[in-house]
Amino acid sequence: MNQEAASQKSVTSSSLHDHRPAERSPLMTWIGWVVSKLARGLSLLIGSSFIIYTVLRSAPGDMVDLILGLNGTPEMKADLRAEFGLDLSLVEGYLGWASRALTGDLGISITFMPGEPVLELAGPAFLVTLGIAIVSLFMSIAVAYGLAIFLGPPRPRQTLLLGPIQLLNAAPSFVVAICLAKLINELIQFQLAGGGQIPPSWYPIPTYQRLSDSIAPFVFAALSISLGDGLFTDLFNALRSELNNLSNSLFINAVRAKGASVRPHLVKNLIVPTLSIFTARLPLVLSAVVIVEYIFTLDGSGYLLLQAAKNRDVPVVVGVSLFFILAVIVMNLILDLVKALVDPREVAKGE
Amino acid sequence: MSDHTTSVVDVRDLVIEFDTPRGRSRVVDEVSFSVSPGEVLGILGESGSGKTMSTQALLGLIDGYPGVMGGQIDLTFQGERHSLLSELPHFLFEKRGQLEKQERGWRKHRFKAMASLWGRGATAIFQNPRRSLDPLMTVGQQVLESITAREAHKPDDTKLNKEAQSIEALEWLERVKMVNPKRVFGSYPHELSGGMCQRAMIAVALACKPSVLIADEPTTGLDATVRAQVVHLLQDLIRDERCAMLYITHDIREMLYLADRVIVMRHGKVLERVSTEDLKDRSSERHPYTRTLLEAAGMIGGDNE
Amino acid sequence: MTKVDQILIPYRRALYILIGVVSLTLATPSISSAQVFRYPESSKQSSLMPFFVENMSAVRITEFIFEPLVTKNKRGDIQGVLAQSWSASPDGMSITFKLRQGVKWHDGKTFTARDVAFTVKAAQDKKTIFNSKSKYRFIRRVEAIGEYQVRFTFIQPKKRPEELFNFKIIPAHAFKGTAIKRLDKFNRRPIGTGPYKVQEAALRVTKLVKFNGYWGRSNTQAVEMIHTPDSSEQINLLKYSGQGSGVQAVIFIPPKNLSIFENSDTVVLEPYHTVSWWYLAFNHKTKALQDVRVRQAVALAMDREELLGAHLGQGDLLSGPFTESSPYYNFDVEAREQDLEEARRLLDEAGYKLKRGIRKRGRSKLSLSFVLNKDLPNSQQLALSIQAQLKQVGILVTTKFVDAALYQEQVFNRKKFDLTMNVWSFNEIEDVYPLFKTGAPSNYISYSNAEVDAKLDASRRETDYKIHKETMKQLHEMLNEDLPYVFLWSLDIYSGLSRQLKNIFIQPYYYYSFFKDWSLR
Amino acid sequence: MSKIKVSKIKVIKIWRASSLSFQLSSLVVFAVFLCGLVNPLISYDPVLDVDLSRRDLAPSLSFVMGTDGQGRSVGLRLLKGVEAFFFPGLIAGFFAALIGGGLGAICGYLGGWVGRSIAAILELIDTLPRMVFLVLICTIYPPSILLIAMISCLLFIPSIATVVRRKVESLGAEDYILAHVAHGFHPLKIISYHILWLQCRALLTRQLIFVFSYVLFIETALSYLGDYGVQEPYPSWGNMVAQSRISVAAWPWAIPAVAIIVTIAALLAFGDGIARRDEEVKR
Repeated sequence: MNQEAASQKSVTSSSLHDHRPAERSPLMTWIGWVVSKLARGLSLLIGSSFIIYTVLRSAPGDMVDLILGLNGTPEMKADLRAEFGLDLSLVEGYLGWASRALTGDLGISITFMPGEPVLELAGPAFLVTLGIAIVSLFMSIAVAYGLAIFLGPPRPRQTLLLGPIQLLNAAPSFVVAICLAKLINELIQFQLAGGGQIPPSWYPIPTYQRLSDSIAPFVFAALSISLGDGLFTDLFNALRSELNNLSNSLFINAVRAKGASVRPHLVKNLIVPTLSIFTARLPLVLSAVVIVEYIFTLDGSGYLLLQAAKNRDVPVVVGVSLFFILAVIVMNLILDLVKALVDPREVAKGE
Repeated sequence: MSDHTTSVVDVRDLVIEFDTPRGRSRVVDEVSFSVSPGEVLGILGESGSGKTMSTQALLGLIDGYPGVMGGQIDLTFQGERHSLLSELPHFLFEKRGQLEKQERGWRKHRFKAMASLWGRGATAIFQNPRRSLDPLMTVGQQVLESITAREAHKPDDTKLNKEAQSIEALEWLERVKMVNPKRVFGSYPHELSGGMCQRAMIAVALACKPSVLIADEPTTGLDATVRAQVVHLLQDLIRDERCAMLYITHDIREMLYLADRVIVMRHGKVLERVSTEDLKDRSSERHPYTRTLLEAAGMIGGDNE
Repeated sequence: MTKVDQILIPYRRALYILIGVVSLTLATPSISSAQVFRYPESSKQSSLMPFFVENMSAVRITEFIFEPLVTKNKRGDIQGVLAQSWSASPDGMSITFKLRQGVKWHDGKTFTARDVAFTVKAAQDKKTIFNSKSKYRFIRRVEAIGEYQVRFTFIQPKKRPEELFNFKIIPAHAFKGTAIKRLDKFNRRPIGTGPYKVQEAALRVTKLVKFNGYWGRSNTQAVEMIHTPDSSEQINLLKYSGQGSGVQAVIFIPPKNLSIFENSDTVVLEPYHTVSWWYLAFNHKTKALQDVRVRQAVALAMDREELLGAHLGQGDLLSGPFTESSPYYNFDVEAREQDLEEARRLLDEAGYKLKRGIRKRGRSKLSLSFVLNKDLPNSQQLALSIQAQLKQVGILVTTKFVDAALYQEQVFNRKKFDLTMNVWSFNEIEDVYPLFKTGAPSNYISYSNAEVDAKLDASRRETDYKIHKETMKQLHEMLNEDLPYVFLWSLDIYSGLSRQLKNIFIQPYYYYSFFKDWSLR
Repeated sequence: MSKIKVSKIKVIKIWRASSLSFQLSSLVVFAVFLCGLVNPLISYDPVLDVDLSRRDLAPSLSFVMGTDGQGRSVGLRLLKGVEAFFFPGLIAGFFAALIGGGLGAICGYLGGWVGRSIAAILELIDTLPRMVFLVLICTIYPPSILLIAMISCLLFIPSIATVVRRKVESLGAEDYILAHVAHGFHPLKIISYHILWLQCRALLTRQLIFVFSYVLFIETALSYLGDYGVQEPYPSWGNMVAQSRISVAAWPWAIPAVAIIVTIAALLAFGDGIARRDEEVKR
C-alpha cells in the first residue's frame, strides 16, 4: 500500500531527476533510530516489571507469617518484614528495586533461596529456558525450510500428508512432552529387559540432569516444543508461503532471466521474514518451555518461577519475569537492527 | 514469415494450460511466431490474451500447474540452436483421461536447460520496474551482477576483471541516460522513481548482451512523458546492440513506433500477423478485433463515421 | 525448486555431522557415580542454617552438616556428640558440659566452648528472628569455662536438663554479632562440625561431600539432595536406582505406591514411626460447630478406617492427641467408629432438621467450608471422601484447596474456615499445651475450655513424671469427649531404600542422625 | 419459509465446497458446542460418583471409557468436563474479541494522542510474558477457571487489537470508507458496522475461537503444573490428565489427553477455515 503510494508520489514530483529522501546525516539518523528504539524498550521494561511487582506485592498470603508460623510475635514479624524489604510501600519498594536493577543488581532472594543474588539464580535458569526455546525454534525453522523446499508449492494431494501432521502438531507441547517421556522410558526399559546394557545417564525420565551431565533432556524438551503447540505447522506454512512468494516474485524471475545466481538474492530476502517469524514466535515458545522443562526436571526458569511464586519471593519472581520481558524486547531490537542493516527501506522510513 | 534457419526465436504450436477450480483451462492455444536477428516483434493484445504467458514460456519462468503442455520453442544464439521443449513429451503422462505432467522432473530439467540461455540467449524486462529489482541491493550491484554472469561464460583469458566490470556497469547507467549515474549506482530501488527503475532495468537486461530481449509491457504504470523516454531509449539501445526484441503491449501507438512486425492475440490464439507498415495502412482489410483496437486508440475512425 | 535445493546442498554435510554428534551424546552411557548417596525431597530446605530450619527437608539436610551437644542413640538414651560428659546440679537449675576436644569446623578452625555459648546467645538475641525460639528460652545464662567446658543456668528447675541440649551448634567465628540475619551468606554456605560439608547449593541440588577433618567416621563419600516436588517422579527415580542414575532413598512412599516395591530386588521398604498425627480441626468461632453435638456428629459420620485404607494405607486410628507409642496415650479411650444413626440423632437433637437432603436449623443451612493445604499428601482425595461421608448425614461441605502461603493467611491468620485437616509433628517432646490452651499461639481454632486449660496448666507445673503421665491421660479422655479436633490417625510411614545401602537405621524425626554408619554398596 | 430453504441450500453448498479438514473440524467443534450447551442439563454429583470398589476399571459396556482411580466414570467426567472450559472460554473469547476489536478500531481510526496512548497501554500488556503472568496469578490467588479465563482475555486483547488496527488502517485508505465518511455517516457506525462487522467479522471470530482454545490449553497446563486449574472433585479435562497421569491404567489420562488434542486441533482448523472462507468470498 504505502510503497505504491510512495512510488506514485515520487513519480509525480520528479520524473527524470534523482529522487532521494530529505538530506539528513546518516549517522544522526542511525543514532536517533537506535535511541528511540532503546527508549521504547526501556519504558516497556519498566512498565511491565512494575505490573508484575504490583501483582506480587498485593498477593494474599504473607511469607513472613508462613515462616514464623503461629509462634511469631508482631515485633518479630515487623523486623523480618524490614529485613525482606517488605515494609516499604509499593511505589517506594519498586523504585528502590528498579534503581538498583538499572545498575545490574536485581536484589537477593528472600524466601526461596534466602540470600542468593537473584541474578545468579535467574540468569542461568533463564539461559536454560532461552536455550531450549532458541534450539527448538531453529530446529523447526530448519526442518520447515527443508520440507518447504522439498514439497514445493502447495498441491491438493499434500493435504493427506500435512493434515495429520497438522492435527498432531496442534497438541499442547507439554502433552507431547509427557507422552514422549513415557515412550522413551518404556523403550529403554524394554531394551534393558532384553539386553541389560548400561542405561544412559538421563534414564529414567525425569531424572535430574544438568547440561554438564547430559544434553539429552534438553534435546527432548526442545523436541517436544517443536512437535507441539502447532509450532511446526505454523512456521512451515509461513515460511513456505514466504519462500514460494519470493521464488515466484518478479525480481527473482528478473535475476533468473539475466542468468545470474538466484541464491544470494533468496537468502538475503529471506533473512528478515525468517527473523520476524522467529521474533514473533519467541514469546510463545518461551511460555511453552516454562512447562515442558518442568516435565524434564531441568533447572530452568519454569521451576524457579513456580517455586519462587509459591514462596512469594518477590525479587526472584520479578527478576525471572524481567528476563522474559527482556528477551522479547531485545529480540525485537535485534530484529529492527537486522531489518535496518539488511533492508535500506527501514531507516529511510525514519522511525 | 521469416526463414526458420535465420530466426533467433522460433515458437511453434505452443500450448499452455492451467488447473483452476473450474477445471483445466487453456491459456495459450497453439501459438506460433518467430523473430529474426535485430528484428522487433510486437505482440498486441488485451490482458489475459496469453501474450505474457507465451513469452514467459520462452524464458522457462512459468509457475503453476501444468504450464507448458506442447509445442516447440527454438532459441538460437551464437549460432547454436537450442530446442527448449524437445524433452517435454517424456514428462507427460495420461491419468484419468487427462494429460498430466511430472512437475518436479520437468522443473529440474527446465532449469538445467535454461541455465545457459538465461541472460545471453534471452532476457526480459517486466511491467513493474520497482518490483523487478531486488529491493535489498543497490542498482549498481544489480547491473554488475548481469555483467559478472555474462563474463562467467567466457573463457578465462578474455574475462573482464572486476574493475572493468564496474566501469562497464557505470557506463550502462550512463547509456540509459541517468542524470547522475554515480549516485544511482549506489542507490537502492526504493530511492528511485518508477521511470528511473525501468531504465535501470533496461541497463540490467541489456548488460547481459542477449540475442533477444523480451519487454513485457515495460511502460505500463509509468507517466506519459516518462513512457516516451523509455520507448525512445529502448529503440536506440536495441539498434546499437543489434538485439532482437519481443515487445509486448496493449498500447498500439508504441507498437507502431517500435515494431517491425506485429501479431495480435486474443483468448490465447493468434488472430492476425501483419507488418507495421500494413497496420499503418488505414485502407487494408483488418481482423475485426484488430480494428476495434485501432479504433479504441483513435488510429482509425469507425465505419459509421 | 531446484534453485532453492541448491541452498541446502553445501550444508548437508554439516547436517550429517550434527545428527551424528547429537545421537552420540544421547547414547553415551552414564559414568557410574558410586559412593554418592542421592535422595529426593518434595520441598526445598528453607535454609541450611539450623535456626532457620522451617521444613522437614531442612531438618533432614542439616543433620549431615551440624551436630548438637547431645542426642538420643538408637536405644533412646541420651548420648554425647559434641559433649563428652555432663553433670547437672542436684537442684535442676544448671548443667555443665565437658566438650569433645579435637573437633574441627569445616573451615579448619577448632571447635570450643565459645561456639556453644555463642549459639545460645545468638538464638536468644531479639534480632535473630526464627520460629523455634522458644526452644532456647529456658536458659537464663550461659558461660564458657575455659576452652572445653560450658555451664548453663536455667530459669526454672528442670527434670532431665541434658535432653534439652539437642540443638545444633553454630560457629562463633563465622558471624560478626549475635544478631543473625536470614539473608546471611552462611545460610547457603554453612560451616558445621558434621561429617559432611556443603559443596554446592544449587537450584535443585544441594551437594555435600565428606568432611575429611571430621572427628568421627563416615562411610559415604558424598550426599546429594534433589528437590523433586512430584512424588511420582521420586518413585520413578528410586525404581531405576542402582544403575548410576536415580536415587538411593525416598523418605516417604505414598501408600498407593507401596505395591511397586513389595517384591523388588533393588529396593527395600523400611517402616518408621514418626511422632505425628492427623486431625480434622473445627473452627470454634463457627456458630454451628460450637455445639459439641454437631462436632460429635461429624466425627461419627466419618469412616476413618475407610479413609485411611483407601488413601493413606496403614496406620493407627487415634482417639486423642498422642500417638500410640507415646507414654501419654490412653488406651482406655476407644476411637469412635462410624455410626450414621447416632450422628443423625445428634444432629436432630441439636436442632438441625433434614430437608431435601440438607440439614437446616431455621433458615441457616449446615454448610461448612473445608479449607485444605494442597501440599498435604492426598488432600484432594481425602477431602472428596470426607465430603461424601458427611453428605450421608446431610452436612454440606464445600472444599477449597490453597497453597501453603494462602493457607497460612486464610486459616491461621484470618481464621476463615469451618473445617480443615492437617498434621502435627513433634520432636522428642510431645507438648500439646500450645494446641489447646485458650489463647495459646498454636490454638488457631480458637478453642477454649476451662477444664482443659486447668489440666494443661497442671501438667506444666507437675515435676513428678507419674502424675504428669496420669494428667495427660485424663486430658486425652477429655479431648475425645469435647472434640476440639476429630483425631484421625498416625501413619505407618515407609521409606524406600536401595538394597545397596547397608546398616540402615532411620531416626524418625531427623532421619539421617545415624547416616554416618550407613554404607553404600 | 423460502428464505430458510435458500439458506439451507447455501449451507449445503458451503459444506460441499469446503475442504475435508474444515468439514471434520467443524463436526468436532459442533460436538463440543453441543456438549457445552447440553451440559447444564446433566446432573452430575462428583462426590457421589466416588466408588472405591470399582477403581481403574477398563472400558466396558457399563463404563464406556472405564473408571479412574476413585471409581468415577471417565466418560461422564469427560462430558461434564466440557462445562469447565466452555462458558469461561466463550466469555473470555467474546470479550477479548469485543474489547480488542473495539480498541483496535479506535486506535486505527482515531490515531492522534488517544489512539497512541491506547496503543501504548496495549503494547505494555503485550510485553507481559503470558505464561509467566498466568502462572504467577494462579499461584498466588486461589485457583479458579474464571480467573484464568479473565486473565487470558486480558492478555489477548492487545494482539487482537493490533490485527484489527492494521486492518482498519489499511481500510481507512480505501475509497468506499472515505465515501462513507463523505456521505456523513456517523464515525461510530462506520467503525462498528462497516469496518468491524462487515470487514473484521471472520477475523474476530477466528480470534474468539483461538482464545477459547487457549483457555482449554492453559487450564490443562496449570492443572499439570500444580492443580491451579479446576479443582477436584469437579472434572475438567486438564485435571483429569494431571490427576491420573501416574495411575496404572492408561485410559483415565489418555482419553482426556486425546480429547484435548483433538479439540484444540479442530478449533484451530475451524478458525482458519472460517478466515479462509471469508477471504475467498471477498475475492
